[in-house]
Amino acid sequence: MRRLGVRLGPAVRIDEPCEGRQSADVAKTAHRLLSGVMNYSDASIGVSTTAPFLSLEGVRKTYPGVVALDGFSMEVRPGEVIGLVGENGAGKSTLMKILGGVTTPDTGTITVDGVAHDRLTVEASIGSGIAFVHQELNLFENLDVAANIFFGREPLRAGPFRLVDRARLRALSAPLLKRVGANFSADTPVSTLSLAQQQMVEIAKALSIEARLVILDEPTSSLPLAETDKLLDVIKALKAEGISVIFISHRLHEVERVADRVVVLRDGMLAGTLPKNAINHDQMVKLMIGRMLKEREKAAESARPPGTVALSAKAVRTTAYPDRPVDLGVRHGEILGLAGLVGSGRTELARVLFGIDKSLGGALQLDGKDLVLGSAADAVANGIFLVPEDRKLTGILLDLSIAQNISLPNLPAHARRSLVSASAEAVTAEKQKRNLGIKAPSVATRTGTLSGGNQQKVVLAKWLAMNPRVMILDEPTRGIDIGAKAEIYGLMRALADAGVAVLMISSDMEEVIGVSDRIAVMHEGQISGILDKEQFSQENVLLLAVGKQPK
Amino acid sequence: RAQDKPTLAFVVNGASDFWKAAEAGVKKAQAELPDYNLELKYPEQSSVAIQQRLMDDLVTAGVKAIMVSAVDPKTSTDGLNKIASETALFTTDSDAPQTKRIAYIGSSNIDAGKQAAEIAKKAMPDGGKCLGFVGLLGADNAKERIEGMKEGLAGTKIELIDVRGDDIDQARAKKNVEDALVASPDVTCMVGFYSYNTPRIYEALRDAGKLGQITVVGFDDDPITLGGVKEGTVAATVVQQPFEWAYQGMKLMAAYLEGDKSGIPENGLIIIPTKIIGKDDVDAYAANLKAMSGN
Amino acid sequence: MSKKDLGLLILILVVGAVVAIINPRFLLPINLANTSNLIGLFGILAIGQAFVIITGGIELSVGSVVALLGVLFVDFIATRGMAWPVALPLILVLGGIIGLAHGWLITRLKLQPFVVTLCGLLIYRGVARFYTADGTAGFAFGQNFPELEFLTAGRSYGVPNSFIALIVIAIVMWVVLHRSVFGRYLYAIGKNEEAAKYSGIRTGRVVMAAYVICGVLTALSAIYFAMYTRSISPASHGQFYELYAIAAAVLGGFSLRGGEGSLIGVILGTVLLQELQNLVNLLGIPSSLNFAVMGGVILIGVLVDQQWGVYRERRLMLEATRKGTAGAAAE
Amino acid sequence: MSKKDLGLLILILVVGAVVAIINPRFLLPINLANTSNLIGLFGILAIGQAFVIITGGIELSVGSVVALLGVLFVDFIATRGMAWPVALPLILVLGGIIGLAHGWLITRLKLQPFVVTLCGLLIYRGVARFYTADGTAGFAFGQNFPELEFLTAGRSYGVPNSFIALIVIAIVMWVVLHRSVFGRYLYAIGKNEEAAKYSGIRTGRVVMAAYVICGVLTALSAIYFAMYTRSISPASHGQFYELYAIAAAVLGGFSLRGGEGSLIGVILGTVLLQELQNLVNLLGIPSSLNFAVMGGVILIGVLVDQQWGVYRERRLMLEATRKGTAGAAAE
Ligand SMILES: Nc1ncnc2c1ncn2[C@@H]1O[C@H](COP(=O)(O)OP(=O)(O)OP(=O)(O)O)[C@@H](O)[C@H]1O
Ligand SMILES: Nc1ncnc2c1ncn2[C@@H]1O[C@H](COP(=O)(O)OP(=O)(O)OP(=O)(O)O)[C@@H](O)[C@H]1O
Ligand SMILES: [Mg+2]
Ligand SMILES: [Mg+2]
Repeated sequence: MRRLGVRLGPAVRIDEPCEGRQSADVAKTAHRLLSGVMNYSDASIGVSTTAPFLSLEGVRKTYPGVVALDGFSMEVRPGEVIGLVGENGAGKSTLMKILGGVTTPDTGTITVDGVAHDRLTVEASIGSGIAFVHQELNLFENLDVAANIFFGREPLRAGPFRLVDRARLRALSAPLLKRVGANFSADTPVSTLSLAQQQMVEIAKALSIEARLVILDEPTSSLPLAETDKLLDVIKALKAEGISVIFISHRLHEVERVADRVVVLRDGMLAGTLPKNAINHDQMVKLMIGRMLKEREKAAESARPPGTVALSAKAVRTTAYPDRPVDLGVRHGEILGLAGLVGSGRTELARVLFGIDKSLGGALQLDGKDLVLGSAADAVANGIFLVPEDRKLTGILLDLSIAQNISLPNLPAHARRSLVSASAEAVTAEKQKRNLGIKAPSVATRTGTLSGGNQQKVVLAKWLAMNPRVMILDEPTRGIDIGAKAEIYGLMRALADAGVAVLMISSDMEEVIGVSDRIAVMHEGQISGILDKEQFSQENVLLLAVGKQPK
Repeated sequence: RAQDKPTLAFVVNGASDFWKAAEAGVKKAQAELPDYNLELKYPEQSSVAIQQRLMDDLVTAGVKAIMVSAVDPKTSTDGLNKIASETALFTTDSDAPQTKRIAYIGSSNIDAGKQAAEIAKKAMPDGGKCLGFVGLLGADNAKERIEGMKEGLAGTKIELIDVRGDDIDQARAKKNVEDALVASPDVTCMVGFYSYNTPRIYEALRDAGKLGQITVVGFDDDPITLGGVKEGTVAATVVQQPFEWAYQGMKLMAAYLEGDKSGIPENGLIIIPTKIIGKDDVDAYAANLKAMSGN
Repeated sequence: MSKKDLGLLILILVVGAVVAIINPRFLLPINLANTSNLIGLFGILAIGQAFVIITGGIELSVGSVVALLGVLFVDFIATRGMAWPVALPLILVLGGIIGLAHGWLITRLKLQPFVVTLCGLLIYRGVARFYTADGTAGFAFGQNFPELEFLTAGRSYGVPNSFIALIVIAIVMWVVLHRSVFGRYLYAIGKNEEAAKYSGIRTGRVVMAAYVICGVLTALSAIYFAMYTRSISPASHGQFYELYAIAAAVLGGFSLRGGEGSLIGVILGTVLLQELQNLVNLLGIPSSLNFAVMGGVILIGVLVDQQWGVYRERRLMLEATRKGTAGAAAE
Repeated sequence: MSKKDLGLLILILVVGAVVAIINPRFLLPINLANTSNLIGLFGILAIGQAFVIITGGIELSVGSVVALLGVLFVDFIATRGMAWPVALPLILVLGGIIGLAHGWLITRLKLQPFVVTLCGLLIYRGVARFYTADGTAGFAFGQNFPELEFLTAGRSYGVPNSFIALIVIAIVMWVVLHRSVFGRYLYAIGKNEEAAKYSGIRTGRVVMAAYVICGVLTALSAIYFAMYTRSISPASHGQFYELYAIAAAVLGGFSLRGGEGSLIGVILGTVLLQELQNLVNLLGIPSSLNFAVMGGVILIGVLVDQQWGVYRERRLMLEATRKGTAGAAAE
C-alpha cells in the first residue's frame, strides 16, 4: 500500500475525513490514511516487528434504515491498548459485536493471525483468543459467580459425563475476583449482586480467558471511583503481559489514562486516530462530534436559589440495608447529587422513593405533606419520576416505537374517550425527539434498534413530556456520549430552574462534582454526609463514601 | 362415486374395541346391500358436542339414514330431533325414546345388569361383598348396568358396596383395583362394568396372586375376559351383540328407505338380548366371534 | 388487516375452495350455518384466551370452566327453576369471579399463570363432576325457553345468532385491544412488565382485568355451548377446549411470550380450525385423523408464517445493502 | 437437599401420616409397592419433562407419545412377533427421534415449544388412533414375555422393578443435571439463552439434547405403561399425562420460565401426586373428586412455598432491623 499523508509531528496526526455523509471514496481514503498512521506508529512505538494480531478491512454493516458501519478498517497489535470512542450510535458496539462473532458484517474482511475471514462465529472468535465484556450485562443470575466467570470453559474432571471440577473452579475464581477488587466471594449467587458488582464479574470473566485481545465495551459505565481505578490497573497489567485491549468508554479521562492509541468513530466511519502523545480530551471531542464543545460537560450555574424541600425521606429503611434509616431531602430548584460506593444502597433508595419497593419503615413527605406510595403509579401521579439505571429491563420497552414509549406513562392524555390518538402521540414524540436530539429515522422506529445513548434519551423524553415535580435520575448518563451528556446536564439544569427537584444518583465523580448543587454521600445504606458547593472536592466525596468525616 | 349410492351411517359414541364387532356387522350388511354405501363413524371424542357436529356434517354430506349410539341420549332430545327431521334416525346401544327416532335396536343395559347379578348369585350362593369398576360413573350405560345389578341382587346376601370410576384411563383402572384390594380386604367379588375393566381386574388379581380367590363378574368380550372365563378365574361375562345390532340395523334401515316398514315393531323397540357366557359357552362364542371378524 | 392476517385469510379461502370442489355440499347454506355456529361458540372462547395470552399469560382452565358453568346454568334454569334472565348474568358474574381469582393469584401472590390455571383445570372439573355426582345436567323432555333458545341457538336470516354475537363481541374487543389505552397497556405488559411498571402503569390491575375479561367471555360461551348441546356430562364436556382456544390464537399470530397478536387473527384462527373439522367430516377422512389434521395444519401454518418472516427480513437486509452499494457507486 | 425439597418431603410425610392414621392399611407393603410402581412410571416421565422445562421449554405431547409408542411396542411384540430386545431399543430410538424433531423445530426453525409440542399432542394421538383404526392394541390371553414382564412389572425383594429403574435413572440424571457441564448449560440457557450463545455455547444443540432426553425417557415410560396396562386404547391412553408430569415438576420447584428446579424436587413432586391418588381411593373419596384433590393440593403447595419464601424474607429483614436498632441503642 502506498504511503500517503503520513504527516509528521505528534499533534497533527488527526485524520479527518470530509464532513457530511460517508461514501465509499471517503471510506477508502480513511482506510489509506489509517494505514499510514499505523505504519507511522509502528516506527514510533517500536512494536513494528510484530504483525498485527487482528485487522479489519472495509467492514460494512447495515440495519434497515441505518448504516451502522461503513467501510471501516483498523488494526490491533499485540500488547496495544486501543481507546475506541465515538458518539452514541457511532457504531462502536456493532464493530465489537462483529469481532465477537455475534453479528455478521455485510461486507469486509477480518484477518486474525494472518487468516482472512468474511465473518467470525462466536466459537471462532473465542477460539482465536478474543474475550468480550458486553455493553449490556450477560450474566446468569441462577448460577454463582465462579460458574459465571468460567462459563463455557469449565475445568472438567475426567469421565464420560464431563463433570465440572467444582473445587478447581472456585480456586481459579478467587484470585480473579481479588484482582478486580470484588467484595464478594466466588460462590455468591449472581442474583444477589448489584449492577456494578455484576460488571466486576464480567471483567473477571474477561481476565480469566487466556485472551490475546480483551474487548471492554463500556465496562466502567456503572463503576464508581475506586473500582474504576482498579479496572484501569487491570488494563495496564494486561498490556504488560502482551495482551491487546480495546477499551470503549464515554469517560474520556479514563481513555486518556490508559490508551496507547485512540480510534474515533463517527457515523460508522473512521473519523481519525490519535497516537499516544496526541490523546487529549479536546481532540477526541473534536473528532467525535466534528467541532469543539464550547464548554466541558458541566451543567450551568443554577439561576435561582433553591426553594423549599420537595421530597423528603424520614428514617426510611430499604431492603438493601433494613437496619439503616435514611434521612434525605431534595429541594425545589436544586440538583442534589447522590454519590457512594458500589452497593451503598442508592438504587434501592430511589426505588423506594418511586414506589416500586415498599419502605420497611419511616415516612415520605412531598411538599410537607405525608406521602404514601403503593406503587410507581402513585409516584407518577404525584409528579415523582424515575429514570432507572437498568435501561434494558426497566427503562424502556425495546419492542415499542419511540413514540409509544414516550406516551406510555401519560397515555390517557394522548387519548380521547380512552381511545389512543396516534397523531397526538406523534406530536409529543416529535417534539421530544427534536428537543433531545434523539438520533433515529423516525419516531415510529423500534426503540430496540437505537444505540444505548439514544435509548437513554427516550427514557428521559417520556418523563420530560410530562410535568415533573421531583425527578430522580439513577446513573442518567450511563453509556451516554459527551455531546449528549452536556445536553442532558443542560436539561437537568433547566428542570431545576423551572422549580423541579432533581435527585441525581451517579458514580461518575466528575459528573457529581460538575453538575450538583449539593452532594449527598451514601455509605452502607446511610447518608454519611451532605456537602455544599464550597466543600466540593473528590477527596471529600471519597472520604464520606468510605464513612469518614470530610475535611 | 360415493355420492351415487345412498349412504347409511352407523355413528358410535366413542372409540372402543367394543365397536369392532359392529364394524364387522356393517361389513356383512354391506355385502348384502350392494346398492348402498355403508359407513361406521367414530367421533374423535366421546362428547355430545362433537357427536352432534359429526351428525350435522353427515346430514350435510347427504347421508340418508343414521343409526346412532348417542353419547347422552336422555338429554340430547333436541339435537337428535333435529337430525331426525333431516334424515331417517335410528338409535342403538342406548335408546332415546322421547325423540322422533324411528326405532331402537340394541340390548337393555338394565337387563344386562340383572344378568350380572345372576352370575354373582350363582358363583356366591353364600353371599358376598362386591366392588364395581367402571370408566365413566355418570354415563347412562354405566348407571343402568349398576342399577340393574343392584336390582338383581336385592334381597340376597350379596351387596355391591361401591363402584370406582377411572375416566377411561387404563392405568388408573388397574390402580383402582390394586387400591381396592388394599382398602377393602374383605371384598369377595369384583365387577368390571366396561369392557376393559374386567381385563384390568384380571391382571391386578393375577399380579396380587388372588386369581380364583375373588369372584370376577365381567361385561363384554375382551379377549382377556374370555380367556379368564375359559380358565375359570372369571365367573362369567355378560355380552352384548353389537354385530347383530349393526347387521340387522343396517338391513332394517335399507328396507325402511325402500318403503318396507314391516320390520319395525309397534313400540319401536328391537331388543337383541344380552347373553351370559360361562365356561361352557366360551369356546363356541370365541369361535363365532372370530368367524364374524374374519368375514 | 396485517399481512399475517391476510395470509391466514387466503389459506382459509384456498382450503375452502378445494373442499368445495371435492364436495360441493360444503357450500350448502345449512353447512355454512352449522359451521359458523361453532365458529361463534369457539370464537368467543378464543377471544377471551387472546386477552390473557397478550399479557404473556395463559388460561388452561377454559374447558373446565365451560363444563362447570354450563352445568350450573342448566341446573339453575332447568332444575331449580331460576328465570334465565337472572341465571345468565349470574353465570357471567361467576365467570368474572373465576377470572378475578386467577388474576389475583397471579398478580398479587405472584404465582405462575400456567400453574394457577392448571390447578383451575383440575379443580373446576372436579367440582362440576361432584356437583352432579358424575351425572349429566340437561333439560327435561319438552322443557323450552323460547327467547333464550332464539338468542343462543336460533338464526336470524339464516345466520346463527351465536355467530352474530361473535361479530359484535369481536368488534367491541377489537376497539378495546387495538385502539384503547387499556389495549396498549396490555401489549406493553406483554412485552416487558417491569418496564411497564416503571412507566407508572398499574400492571397488576391491567392483568387482572385481562383475566376477568377472559372469565366473562368463557362464561358466555359456556352458556352458548350448554344451549347447543343441551346436555352436559361434566366428565367430558369442554375437554381440550383450552387447546382449541390457544391453537386459534397461535394460528392467528399470537406469541405465547406475550405482546403480539391481533383480534382479526384470532377470529381467523378459529375459522380455520372449524373449517378443518368440517372438512374431515365432509370428505370422509377417518375421524381418528381429525386431531392429526388439526395439528398438522397448525404446525404448517406457524412454520410458513415463521419462514415467511425470515425471508422478508432477509430481503429487506439485502435491499438495504444493495441500495447502499448503489449509492456509493453512483457517487 | 434444598430447603424447598425438604419442605415438600415434610408435606409428603405429613400427608402420609394422616392417611395412615385414618386407614392404617395405607402402610401395607403391598400398597406401598403398588404406589411406588406408579411413582416409577410417572417419575420417569416427569424427569424427562424436567429436562425440557429447565431450558424454559415445555413438552405437551408426552401423553400422546406414551399412547403412540405404547401402541407400536405392543403391536411389534404381540402382533408382529418382533423380539422384545429388538423392539425395546427401537421404541427408545423412536422416542429420541420425536424429541429430536421437536428440538429441531424449536431451535432451528425458531418455533415456540408450546406450539410445536401442542401440534405433537394432536398429531401423535391421531396417528396412534389411525394405526389401530381406533381399536385397542393388547396382548392375547396368555401371551407372555417372562423376562420383559419381570423387568417392567416384576418385583425384586418386594420392590417394583419400575421403581428401581426410576431410582437408577434419577441418580444418573441427577449427576447430569447438577454436576455435569451439560447440566450447567441447561440452567444457563433456561435463564438467559442469548448470553449463553454469546459465551460460545451451541445452545441449539444443548436444547435439542434436552428434548431428545425427554423423548427417550418418555419412550421408556411408554413401554412401562404398556406393560402395566397390557392393553392400549389409543383414544384415551396417556391422556393428560403431560399435565401430571408438568405438575410434578412445578410442585418440585421448577419454574416454567426456565433455569430453576432440582431433580430431587421433581421426584418428590411425583411422589406427592401419586400419594394423593392413592389417598382418594383408600379414604373412599368419590372418584369424581380425584382431579379436584390433585389441583387443590398443587395450588396449596405452590402457594405455601411462595408465601413461605415471602415470610422468610420478611423475617430476615425484621431480624436485621432489630439487630440494627439494638446496635444503634448500644452505641
Ligand atoms: N439490531 C439492530 N437493528 C437495527 N439497528 C441497529 C441494531 N443494532 C444497532 N443498530 C444501529 O446501528 C447504529 C450503531 O449502533 P451501536 O450500538 O454500534 O452504537 P454505539 O457506538 O455502540 O453507541 P453507544 O455509545 O450508544 O453504545 C445505531 O444507529 C443503531 O441504531
Ligand atoms: N435483590 C437483592 N437481593 C439481595 N441483595 C440485594 C438485592 N438488590 C440489591 N442488593 C444488595 O443491596 C445493596 C445495595 O444495592 P443498590 O443497588 O441499592 O446499591 P447502589 O448504591 O445503587 O450501588 P450500584 O452502584 O451497585 O448500583 C448491595 O449490596 C446489593 O448487593
Ligand atoms: Mg454501544
Ligand atoms: Mg445503583
